[in-house]
Amino acid sequence: MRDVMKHLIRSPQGAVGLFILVVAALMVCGGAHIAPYDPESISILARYKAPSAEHWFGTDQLGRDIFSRVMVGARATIVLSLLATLMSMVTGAVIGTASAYLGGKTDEAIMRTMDAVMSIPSLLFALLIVSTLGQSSFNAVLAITIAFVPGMVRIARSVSLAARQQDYVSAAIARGEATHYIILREMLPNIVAPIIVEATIRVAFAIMLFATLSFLGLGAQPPEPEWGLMVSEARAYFFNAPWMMLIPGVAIALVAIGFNLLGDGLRDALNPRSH
Amino acid sequence: MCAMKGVNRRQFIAGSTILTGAAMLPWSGNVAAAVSSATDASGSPRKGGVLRISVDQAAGMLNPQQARVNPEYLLAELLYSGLTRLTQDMKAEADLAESWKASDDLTQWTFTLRKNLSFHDGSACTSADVVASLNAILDPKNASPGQHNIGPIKTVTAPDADTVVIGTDGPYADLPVMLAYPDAKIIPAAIAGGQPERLSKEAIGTGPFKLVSFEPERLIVVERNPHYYDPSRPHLDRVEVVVYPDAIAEGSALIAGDTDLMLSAASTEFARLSKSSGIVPLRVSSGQFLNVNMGCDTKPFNDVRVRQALALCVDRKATVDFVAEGYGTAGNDTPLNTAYPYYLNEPLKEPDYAKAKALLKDAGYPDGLDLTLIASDKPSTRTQLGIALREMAKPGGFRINVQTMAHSTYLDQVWKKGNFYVGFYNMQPTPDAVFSLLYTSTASWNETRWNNTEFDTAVKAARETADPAKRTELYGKAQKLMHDQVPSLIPAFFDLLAAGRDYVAGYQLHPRGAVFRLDHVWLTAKAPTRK
Amino acid sequence: MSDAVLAIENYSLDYLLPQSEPLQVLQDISLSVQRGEVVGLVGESGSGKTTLGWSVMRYMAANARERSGRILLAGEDLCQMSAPQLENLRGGKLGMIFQDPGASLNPTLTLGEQITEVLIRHRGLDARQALELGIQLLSHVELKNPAAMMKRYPHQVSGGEKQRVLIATAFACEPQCLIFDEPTTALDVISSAQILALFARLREETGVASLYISHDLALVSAVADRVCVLEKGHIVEQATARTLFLSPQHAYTQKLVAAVPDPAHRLTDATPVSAQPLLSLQNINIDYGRHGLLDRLLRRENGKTRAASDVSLTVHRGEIVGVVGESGSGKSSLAKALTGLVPFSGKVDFNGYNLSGRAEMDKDYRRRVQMIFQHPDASLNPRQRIGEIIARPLRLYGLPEGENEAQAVARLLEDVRLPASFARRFPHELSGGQKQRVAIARAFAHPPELVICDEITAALDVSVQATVIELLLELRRRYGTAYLFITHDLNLVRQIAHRVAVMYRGDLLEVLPGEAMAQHASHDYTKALLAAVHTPEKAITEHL
Amino acid sequence: MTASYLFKRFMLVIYTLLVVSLLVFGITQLLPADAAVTLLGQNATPQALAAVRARLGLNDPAWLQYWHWLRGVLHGDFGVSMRNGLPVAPTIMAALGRSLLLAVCALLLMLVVAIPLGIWAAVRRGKLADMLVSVLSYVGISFPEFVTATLLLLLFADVWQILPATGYVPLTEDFRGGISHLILPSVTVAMILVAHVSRMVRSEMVDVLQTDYIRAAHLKGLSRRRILWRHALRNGLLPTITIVALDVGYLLGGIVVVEEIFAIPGIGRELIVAVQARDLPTIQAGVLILAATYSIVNFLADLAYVFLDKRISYA
Repeated sequence: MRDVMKHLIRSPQGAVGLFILVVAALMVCGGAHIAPYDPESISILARYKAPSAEHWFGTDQLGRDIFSRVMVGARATIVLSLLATLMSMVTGAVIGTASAYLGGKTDEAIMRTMDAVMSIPSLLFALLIVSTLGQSSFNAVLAITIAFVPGMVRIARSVSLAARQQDYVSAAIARGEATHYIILREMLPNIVAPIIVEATIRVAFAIMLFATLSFLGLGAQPPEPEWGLMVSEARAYFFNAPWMMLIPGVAIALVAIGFNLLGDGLRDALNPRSH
Repeated sequence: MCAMKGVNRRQFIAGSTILTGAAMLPWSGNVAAAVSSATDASGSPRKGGVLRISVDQAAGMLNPQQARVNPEYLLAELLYSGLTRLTQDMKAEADLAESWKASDDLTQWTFTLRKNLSFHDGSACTSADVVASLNAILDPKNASPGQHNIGPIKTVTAPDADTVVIGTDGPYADLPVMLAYPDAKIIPAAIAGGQPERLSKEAIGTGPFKLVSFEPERLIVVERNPHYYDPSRPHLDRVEVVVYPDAIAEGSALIAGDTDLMLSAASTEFARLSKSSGIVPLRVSSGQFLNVNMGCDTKPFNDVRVRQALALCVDRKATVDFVAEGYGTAGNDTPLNTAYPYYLNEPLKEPDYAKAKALLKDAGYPDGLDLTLIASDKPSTRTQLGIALREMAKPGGFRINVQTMAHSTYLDQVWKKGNFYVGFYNMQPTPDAVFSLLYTSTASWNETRWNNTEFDTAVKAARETADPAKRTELYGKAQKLMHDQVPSLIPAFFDLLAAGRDYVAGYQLHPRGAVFRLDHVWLTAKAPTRK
Repeated sequence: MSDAVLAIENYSLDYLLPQSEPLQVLQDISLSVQRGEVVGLVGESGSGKTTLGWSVMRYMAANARERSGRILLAGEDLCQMSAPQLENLRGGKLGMIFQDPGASLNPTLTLGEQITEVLIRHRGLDARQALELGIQLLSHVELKNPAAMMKRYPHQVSGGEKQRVLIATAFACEPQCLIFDEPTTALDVISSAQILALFARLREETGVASLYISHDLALVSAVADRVCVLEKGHIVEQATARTLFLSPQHAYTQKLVAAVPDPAHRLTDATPVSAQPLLSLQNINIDYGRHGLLDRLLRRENGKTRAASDVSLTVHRGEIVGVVGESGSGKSSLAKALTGLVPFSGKVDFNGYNLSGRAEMDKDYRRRVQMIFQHPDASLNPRQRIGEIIARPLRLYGLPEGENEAQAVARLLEDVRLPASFARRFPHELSGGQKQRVAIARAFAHPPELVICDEITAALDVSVQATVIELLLELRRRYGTAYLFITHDLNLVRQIAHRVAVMYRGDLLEVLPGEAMAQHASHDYTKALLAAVHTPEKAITEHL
Repeated sequence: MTASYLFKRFMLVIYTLLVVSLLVFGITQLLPADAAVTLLGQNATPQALAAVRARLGLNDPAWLQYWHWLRGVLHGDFGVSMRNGLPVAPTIMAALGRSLLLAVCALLLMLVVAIPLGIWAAVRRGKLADMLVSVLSYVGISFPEFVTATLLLLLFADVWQILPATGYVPLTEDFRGGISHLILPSVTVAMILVAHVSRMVRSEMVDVLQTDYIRAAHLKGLSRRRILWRHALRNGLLPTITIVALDVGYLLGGIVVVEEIFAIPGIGRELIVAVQARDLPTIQAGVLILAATYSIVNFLADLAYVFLDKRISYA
């Protein structure tokens, strides 16, 4: 683990990604304490204030302090995207590994069905699911999870298949090991690394998808300070108060960049060849 | 010229084709309700030209009797005609009906049609078509939005080819105005009786324009009807209705000159449009409002003190800023404002948190009250109001959780059923229309279930009289009751906003929001030529 | 030395490493190759032999730094030449042929294009002339139907044919000097012998000077006039092949020569006498692929491929039975079938067990029959520590009496001559030979009766291979274990096996005594195989 | 490549469409509120709802509705929109046409930009150019379309006013106008794809440039240009076909947002509106056609791959 960290920090991507995400993590944990104002309190006198010493990121159409909203909103945006990725990762890994292990017709049936589901654009799929479940942050998370599962299944299956063909698995089978031992102790540790790399990069997509759903009115709901929703609400005021939209938009992009960088850094750090 | 002034029941009520009333409307700033600022617009109308008008949502329903939203009302008005139509000051004027008169008891109305009317397919339009059309609207099977909005019609008969007689359920002074309802359009009897689905693909009306092409999500093109009953109109050769679902996109298109006129402009876009050169911003005070409906028959809103306490938390002027960017008027918890006749001008309610808290305590909520306010996502101002109310009501002891939901889900599960939700209504043609649509115990959308007998009696009495003085008194009483008892919180009215290029002449923004009269519009010589 | 075509003088080269000392790859190398001469360059992995080849070609890694020396081609210093000058030389006067002909040919271009582009580049021919000459060149390297060959893509021809095309390309522009980097390692024994014969003929005809790089001392000795032995970047000895084998001077050379498997030098005692076979296979068939639904719908032929057909074989207690054959002969499938990794049909009789399918292999059978794989990198889980890897069979089959797990692991490590501290390491911290020892320790955790060795030395250097073999033989002496020893290395198998089974395309051709294979061989394939192999004996007595 | 492979691959497309149609049908059955409610809006009365539901066939059991739908589709009839009573097929096809125009523009733009960038970065690996492309791709891949779109709108349509803001002009009506209306949406959609594909091209090219056969080509004395264009490019770009085909799925999703913002009446907008209006036949047909587009593109990509990569042969 320490080894991985060392490699990560040494690569430029890993270092920058880690830095961005540490800042993001600080916001997630302590955003509410950093925020100088109540992110939801409105003020008729402080509407549309441009960024200034008093309001670092300016204020919005209801006179709310955008810096405070961005700080507090980090939690909703990042934690929920992480949650969606995590859930899809676990589900995908279980299905994918099982599919690879079972093989044969079951594998074929599962994979062809996953392919079929993947042919629906994930945004559209998520949109349908949220429409069914009702628009809320949690349902958006659920929708992203479901939309991400086929991709995760595919990846998990391919790495499991690769792991399954390794001689150490053959050795375990030849030795007479129990199935659960082979899956849990021999295969899983080797599957986890590439899946974690993939999942890290997926978090970036989850953040963007979540923001997009919020933008379409299907994710977080006002007055939540979720970044995608903030962009969506701010769009109407774009020409009068562009900072309202630019700031949360850049925040989304930065965190997405952070996860992309970290994912690439991890890929290198976890690659046995680079050791 | 409007016949309802100085009225006596026996008086012959005649429509007029002359435009009136624009000057009587309340103005705000230097913004006009009509495009007329251009110098050469004062001249006489020029013939010809193509007008490109943008709308903010698809006009899915081509069938005029099924129209529900402004773009569909626009199409219905371009392609069809009704018996009457609404003037700028909410009076009825002649459309297919040349003139009309009421029986003494205001229960029977006789409409005389113009001569030689014809549909776009060349067939004649007669009283039989009118009868069939009105019956089609009233037929619950067709589920026309007009069913409950064209007055309490009991019978429709056609004694001869030019005459239609309508019997109402009880005296009803506003019938000609109600018949101007945008869905009350006349369609061929054969279609009304048998195959209304034909009208979702084609348009066979008597309107000033004929349908050329129909792509509901994108572009609808109509061209001048050479056989329109008024040979002087329309002035335009063609109108192209372009759909822009995004407000910024729609504004930018007008600024770029891709479009000539907007049917409506979002309040957030209005400042930008006003600043752009070559664009005339249009604004008119209207009775369109946002409210918060409370179920007056269920806890906690069955206690009038709770409703009054909530009303005392609201800074109404600030609300106008929050939800309408200041383009509106503050409300006093009645559905009427300066845009309506018989408006009762009471001093504006001011926030008073101490009093609100006291009222809540009296009502049995000394520790405040937890509420869930439901707001549909369309239009987004509903949510804005919800959030503003949530914050404004905090010091008064209300802890409001705002829950947004998809409009369709809201319609299915909350509307008329919920106890605390945000509503949004267009201006109605008459005070009676709005009262008896929303607040009387027999109202078709009795959302608040306030069911106040005193209020019901006043509204009914006003409906049955044509005497303005009496009406003023009765409607004043009704407004006072709502003001005091707050069945629904009505903090803000919206001005209607739009914008057009400076070469568009003759367009007037109508406070009702569903009347457009593009047959009066013409383009000055400055207008670019469109193919 | 002036008439040397290629002369390397005092050449030293380092690899710069981030955050550590430069790695000295080549130190003070001096050698020369005369016209028509073949100089062999022998060394184990990491000795720098391939790096030297690349240096001559002036195609070096970005972090390579030359410290000293010159490389002269016909008297001109290649180190001083400009890039365009070098480009003119490469592929023309100076060529190189690689280990894997499959990888050195561009898969998306026709063979023809890959020959003619060189002719166009270096001989200034137009496309039509180049095509004609190309066909001629291909027929010259004994390819059948050269015109058709020109139109083919690399995947459509065999490995031997690919190497012929590459040789034709290398010889196309009348080179002065060629570098061969293990040109036959990726080929099976018989085609590699043919390639070498072709090379000998072309060398004779053109008089090209050649530097022949290989890890196989016996092979190099057969090909080269002189052999340079490279150890850790130093040339430790230069001599003729014969001298090298008969009287190696340097200690390293001596070790290397000793490690070369020599069939004449048997490592095992006589056949153990045991009337009762430990393992007997009767009519074993192994099929791959499946008969899918679609195939049935379309009434197609069975889509299965047969990896082994009707194989019958016995292994006695304590006996070493070799299985030889080229890749695809089915020898590995046999190993997998016996360990239950692939399904088979037929009868397996193991010490009283009668098995007719892999489902019948119980824990006891699996304990008594162990397998060691070719690549220790792959057969040891990279995320488990050595201690855990070795302890696993102990947990599965039970600890030996009087020992706890840690003690047993330590003892096993000691048995395979590894320090007990290795238990805490991860596989990637070990060398290839060490890893294979761990795999052996795992197999002997609970001493088995039969160990199936699937090419276990193929990935190892020759000196390491020798110690691993030695270890195996010692364990056999201690536990009386029988081995089914699968390999493509005939020399090795003739050194240790009591009996040798020869497989060819799924068929078991014949089973011969290990000691006198050549005398008893009856099958043509076996004879060809034996003839193609280079033994130290041949290196001394004959020369190509 | 045999007929049987083709047949099998084709059956997969059919299976995909069947699964998609069942899935979408299942989801639409669960949608709260129905077309009748949205159709009638505030005018809904119990009688009116019943009348409309009967007219739309919403009272049938779900499996019967699905069967009617499926039977219709097999006869080439996608039903009638519940929103406006127009037949679904022509509306959807027209919308699809506009979306595909946008998609093709974005794809072309992407290919023209991403591939040279990727090759450039690979050839100049570790140099400034590589860094630059890398930074660009990180930025490009991390901006959601709606942010990119609004930024582009602000700059090009509002501040500089050199491109039309939004809307759609058919190329047949006004070619130049049509193209100029397509630029901003295409750039928006292409942004993420450019970032993604240039990264992929770079890494594939880096791999290819390290292969033995490229080394061999160098050692044959071939010119750098010939090695890059003749030897490396084809092998390096082959995997890009698959990546681009898979990205088509992302593209079709991204188009939904972009059409919403740029007011392009394509299939994405059509679908959003249909979902809001619970217009089941339009949802079904729209999703199905997107899934079919994706499947067919991937099918074609597989064929192209087989055609271009001489190594693969499907027995």
